Amino acid sequence: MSRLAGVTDLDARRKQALEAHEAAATVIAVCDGPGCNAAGSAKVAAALRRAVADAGLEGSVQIKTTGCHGFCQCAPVVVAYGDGLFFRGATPDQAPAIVEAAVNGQPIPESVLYRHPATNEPIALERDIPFYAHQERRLLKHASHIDPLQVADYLAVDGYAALARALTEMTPEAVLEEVKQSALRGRGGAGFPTGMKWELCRRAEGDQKYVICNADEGDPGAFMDRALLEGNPHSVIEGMAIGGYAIGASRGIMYIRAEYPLAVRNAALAIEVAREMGLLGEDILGTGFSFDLDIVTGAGAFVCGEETALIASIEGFAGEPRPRPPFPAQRGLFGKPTNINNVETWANIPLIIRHGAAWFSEIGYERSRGTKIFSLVGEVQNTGLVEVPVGMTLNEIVFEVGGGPKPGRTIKAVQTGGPSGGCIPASLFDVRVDYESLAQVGSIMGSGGLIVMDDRTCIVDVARYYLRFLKSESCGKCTPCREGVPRMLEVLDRIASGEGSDADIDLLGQLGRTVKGASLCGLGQTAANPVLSSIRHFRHEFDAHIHEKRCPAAVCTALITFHIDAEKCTGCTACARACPQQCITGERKQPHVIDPERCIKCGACLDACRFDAVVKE
Amino acid sequence: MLLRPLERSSNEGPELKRVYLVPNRCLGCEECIEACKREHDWVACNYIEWVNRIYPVQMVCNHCAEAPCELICPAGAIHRTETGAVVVEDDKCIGCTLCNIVCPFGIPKFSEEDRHAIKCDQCAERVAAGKEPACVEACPMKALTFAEVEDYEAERRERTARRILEVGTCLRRFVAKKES
Amino acid sequence: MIRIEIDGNAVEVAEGSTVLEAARKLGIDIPTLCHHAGLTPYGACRLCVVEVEQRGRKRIESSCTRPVEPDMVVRTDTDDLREYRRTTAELLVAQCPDSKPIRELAERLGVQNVRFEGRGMECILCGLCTRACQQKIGTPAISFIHRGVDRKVATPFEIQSDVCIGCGACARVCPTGCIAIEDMGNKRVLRVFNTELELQACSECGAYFAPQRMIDRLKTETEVTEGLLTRCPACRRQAIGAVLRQAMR
Amino acid sequence: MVVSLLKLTYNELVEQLNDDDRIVVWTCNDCVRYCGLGGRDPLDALADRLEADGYNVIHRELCGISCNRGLVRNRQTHPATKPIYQDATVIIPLVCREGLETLAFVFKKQRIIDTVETLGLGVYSEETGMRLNVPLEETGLEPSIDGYDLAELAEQRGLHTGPFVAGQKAKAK
Repeated sequence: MSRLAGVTDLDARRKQALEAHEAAATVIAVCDGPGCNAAGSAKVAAALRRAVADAGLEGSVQIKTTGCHGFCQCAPVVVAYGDGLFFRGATPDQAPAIVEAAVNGQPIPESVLYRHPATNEPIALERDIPFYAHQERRLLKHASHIDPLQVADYLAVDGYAALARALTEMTPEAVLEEVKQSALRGRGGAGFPTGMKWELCRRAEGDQKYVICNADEGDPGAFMDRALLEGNPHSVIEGMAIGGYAIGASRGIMYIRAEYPLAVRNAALAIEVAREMGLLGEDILGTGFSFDLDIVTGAGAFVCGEETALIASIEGFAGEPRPRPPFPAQRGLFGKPTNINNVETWANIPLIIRHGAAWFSEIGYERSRGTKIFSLVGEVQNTGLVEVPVGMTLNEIVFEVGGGPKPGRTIKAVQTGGPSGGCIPASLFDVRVDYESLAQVGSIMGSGGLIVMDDRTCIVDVARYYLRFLKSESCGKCTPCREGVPRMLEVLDRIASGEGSDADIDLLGQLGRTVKGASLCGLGQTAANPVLSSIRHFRHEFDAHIHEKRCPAAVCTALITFHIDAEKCTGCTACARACPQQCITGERKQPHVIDPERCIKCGACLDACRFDAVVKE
Repeated sequence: MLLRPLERSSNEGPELKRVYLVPNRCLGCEECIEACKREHDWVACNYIEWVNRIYPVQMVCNHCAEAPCELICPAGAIHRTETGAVVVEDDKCIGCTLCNIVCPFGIPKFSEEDRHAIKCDQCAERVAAGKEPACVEACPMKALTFAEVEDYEAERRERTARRILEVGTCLRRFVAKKES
Repeated sequence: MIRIEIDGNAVEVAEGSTVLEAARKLGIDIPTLCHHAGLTPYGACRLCVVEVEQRGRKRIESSCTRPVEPDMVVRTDTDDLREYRRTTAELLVAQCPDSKPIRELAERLGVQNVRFEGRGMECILCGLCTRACQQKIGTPAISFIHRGVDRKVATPFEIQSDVCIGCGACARVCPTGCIAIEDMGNKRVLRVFNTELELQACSECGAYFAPQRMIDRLKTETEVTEGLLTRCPACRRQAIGAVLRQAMR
Repeated sequence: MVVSLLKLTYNELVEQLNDDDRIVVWTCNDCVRYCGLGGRDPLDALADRLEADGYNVIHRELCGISCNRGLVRNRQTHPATKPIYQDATVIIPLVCREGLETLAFVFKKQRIIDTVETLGLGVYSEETGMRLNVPLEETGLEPSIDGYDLAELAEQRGLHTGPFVAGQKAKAK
């Protein structure tokens, strides 16, 4: 790929890309995000290519594999442009039918047709699907148009125009001012104003400054940064280059966890291409500005998402946090002023520069502006990646975008902010999802994981899950986090096994306050949040475990029993065959009985029974 | 990391006082050690060495210029005070005992109880108060003097001159006898 | 000089000092475990936490790592801080139930009974030994391995260290005294680190007095006459004493 | 040098001590060291043995020249040792007769156990050890250039060569 000497070269290349796009009459985009990939999207794409070749349409139909479209519930997702026909759960067998539908416009075969979960109405176009309709997609707008390995795709959607504008039309101060005006706040969780952060680093004295992209996304159930890096790495690169220009840094580092091999590969290839095109390296677009990027892969420690631990990890030390101050903006990587933002924050920068701060901040709520991507997972109809204006209420996100609970269930709570956040009960779902409002109900925005829980989720069990996660992810440097978190887990285990007492709740509170107050880094300071917020909002569930020795959601194995309803049991022996303990006995065609002494409460019989005769209480 | 550059110029600054010994005055009564103990929380930092098991020699830190202990101390716990004494900062000492091994005179000790190196600080408090170091004050034989080099050398020159004079007188008498 | 306020008392300290140093200057007792004046601050034990108020914002920070800044208001003894310290001390006792210094410290901080089952460790993971070894001695013979509750101090792969010079600084900075160093014949044994070092015999009296690696290293790093380094300190004193006796009649 | 011998054995010494006595063991570091009665090693050996036998040894004092009244008084008044001597009830001296009298002169409040008999003046050499050359009049011995052997003298006079306790550490009771 030839080097771009200046902005005119860039515009010429963009024009070329647009022309190529217009030449193809129909584009079929196959989502190749992790969810769809796991569901076999690669085979679907291959089958589609074969189908196109078989039909002799190579000239007019183009098959494109893209990053995550977001609607993981329907994996693998295939979308056909121009109209935006939506195919859910595509399989290789369906390829010829999909191609036919895409070329002719309609009809979509029944097996890949999306139907409204509540009304069962067929919906053919992507934009009509409620999951998409309620979103405000800005970062993800072009998710289904961009092949991450084709820079032309990014150029065709005005990629690198912001960098060109910043370098040629704006001074670094003007860029900084624009970002400050936009009121963009760090999307990694803490919500520190990005412009202010940049300014601190810009003002710090140092011959060498660094910008770092924090792609060490470790929250369970969160995959926003992954999707962005995998699907559109050029937008992050462009954001970092603009940031480097505004801050005065000539070096950037992307810290990507090694568990995201596809993100590492795509980002590395994108950096290579950008370098070849002269969008990175010396004298970018002939403006004299130099900026280069490297990738450092982390070994997957959750704590390395913490700024100082991340810096220690890049420097080659064990990923342990260091006390602040000095803040990274003063003395960061190798002792030099360093600015760290997460992937989503960087990806927002080109949009702000291209469309202006006013455009960015026109949506949002109070001090939180712009859009935020959430990964909506758990017990909800539509799971996937959703981008909504900051300040949308949880109700809207869960019930309108997410489509509400699964049939026959009720939604109980949402965990925001991953292991650092808290549980928000359904009664508080009119809370707005912005930095301040969430803090008021004892949770945090976090990096954007939204885990929906319904009536079959035990809050005590969820708290235990998060503590187990934090116990294994604590670096062990400071006492409260290293010792306190496992002790809190011990107490919760006691409660979950029915041996808890009221004193245990007090002990949890005391431990939680200390872990929260006295820990060294963000991991420890937020480690107690899931437990403390659960106790605050779901005290009755804890009380049920402690006083009634009962798990309301029938999850905690020590407090539940399995038995067989003799009236419903047909004596089919399916449960007895499934039982790993062989503790279900009974004559054929006669009601069976579970021996409670030997039952290990694995639930295999429950799954095996076709007559709902196995009862879990 | 361990060795810091030899940067200090030792011959500048004010004339510094040191503890000097006149060995043949020393009885080996160890009063100096006891005095040191009383001064420094019952841990003495000086020694009496018995040369040939008969002749006592009082050994105390020389506060060397470019002191090896000061240079080797990795924690930077040994430094030179304004009065020129090389002292250990107790709370900075990490107990590596390198000072003990590196000292050509074998002077620094290590206190396992207090967990820091122990060496002569030339009784900083006493000197600041205008007194002599405890060992000098305690020596019943006045074998120890606390003086600047020049003063001590002057006294020593005088001592030697007197001896030469005595020997010379002897010799003259002897030679005169022989000649006559 | 920077002027700050601690517990209502104003104090002036040099720029770059820590809150802990300023508090000690005022005679305010802040408990510490992982702090050592000769080593870089680490901020791991969290016993020295204080409340720092700056521009109206209150934060809990470890005083050993917090550099002083102008117009800082520090409180060292609030109810919250006492609770944090007490709970942290209780956790430490639960971690090392047999350590006497830790028990005493916990008692001083108001821990009456420990509500957790002991973990039976001896080390409180304060990192003093690793910092002394890595930063000061400059031979990274020991470091932390594993993370979280499995964290411990060990040599690489927990086998005989090939860089340890056997100086024993690790043992002497340890606040719980859980690193034992034994000299057995011509070997210095650091049992917790699975390390044995050969001791150098004195060329005069034959007594074993220091690890060979330590002497070798000193030979390369100092200008002390080599013959002296192979003698034990007592023999050095003897030799110098004899010279003095001869020279200074 | 002053030649002295012990009047008591260890067992006779402890008979004179009470269980609640606060004991200072005192030694001179001069002549008695050459006689094998005093000095640092006998001091430590005796004090260790007493401690092992359950006596309350509050201090071990090595006063280099214990016949020097100034030095002895200095111990009494020095800030570091003053509280010790205000507290002590018994002093066990490992000194010569002269030292003993100096101690008795300075420490009026304490019981000073009479432990030694001084016999006269003598000479110490590496080869022969300490020998008595100029006996005191009351011994009835003639001055001698070769000198008298201390062990023989001790046997003749019912005295004991030092130290109270040989250098090894005493065993616990």
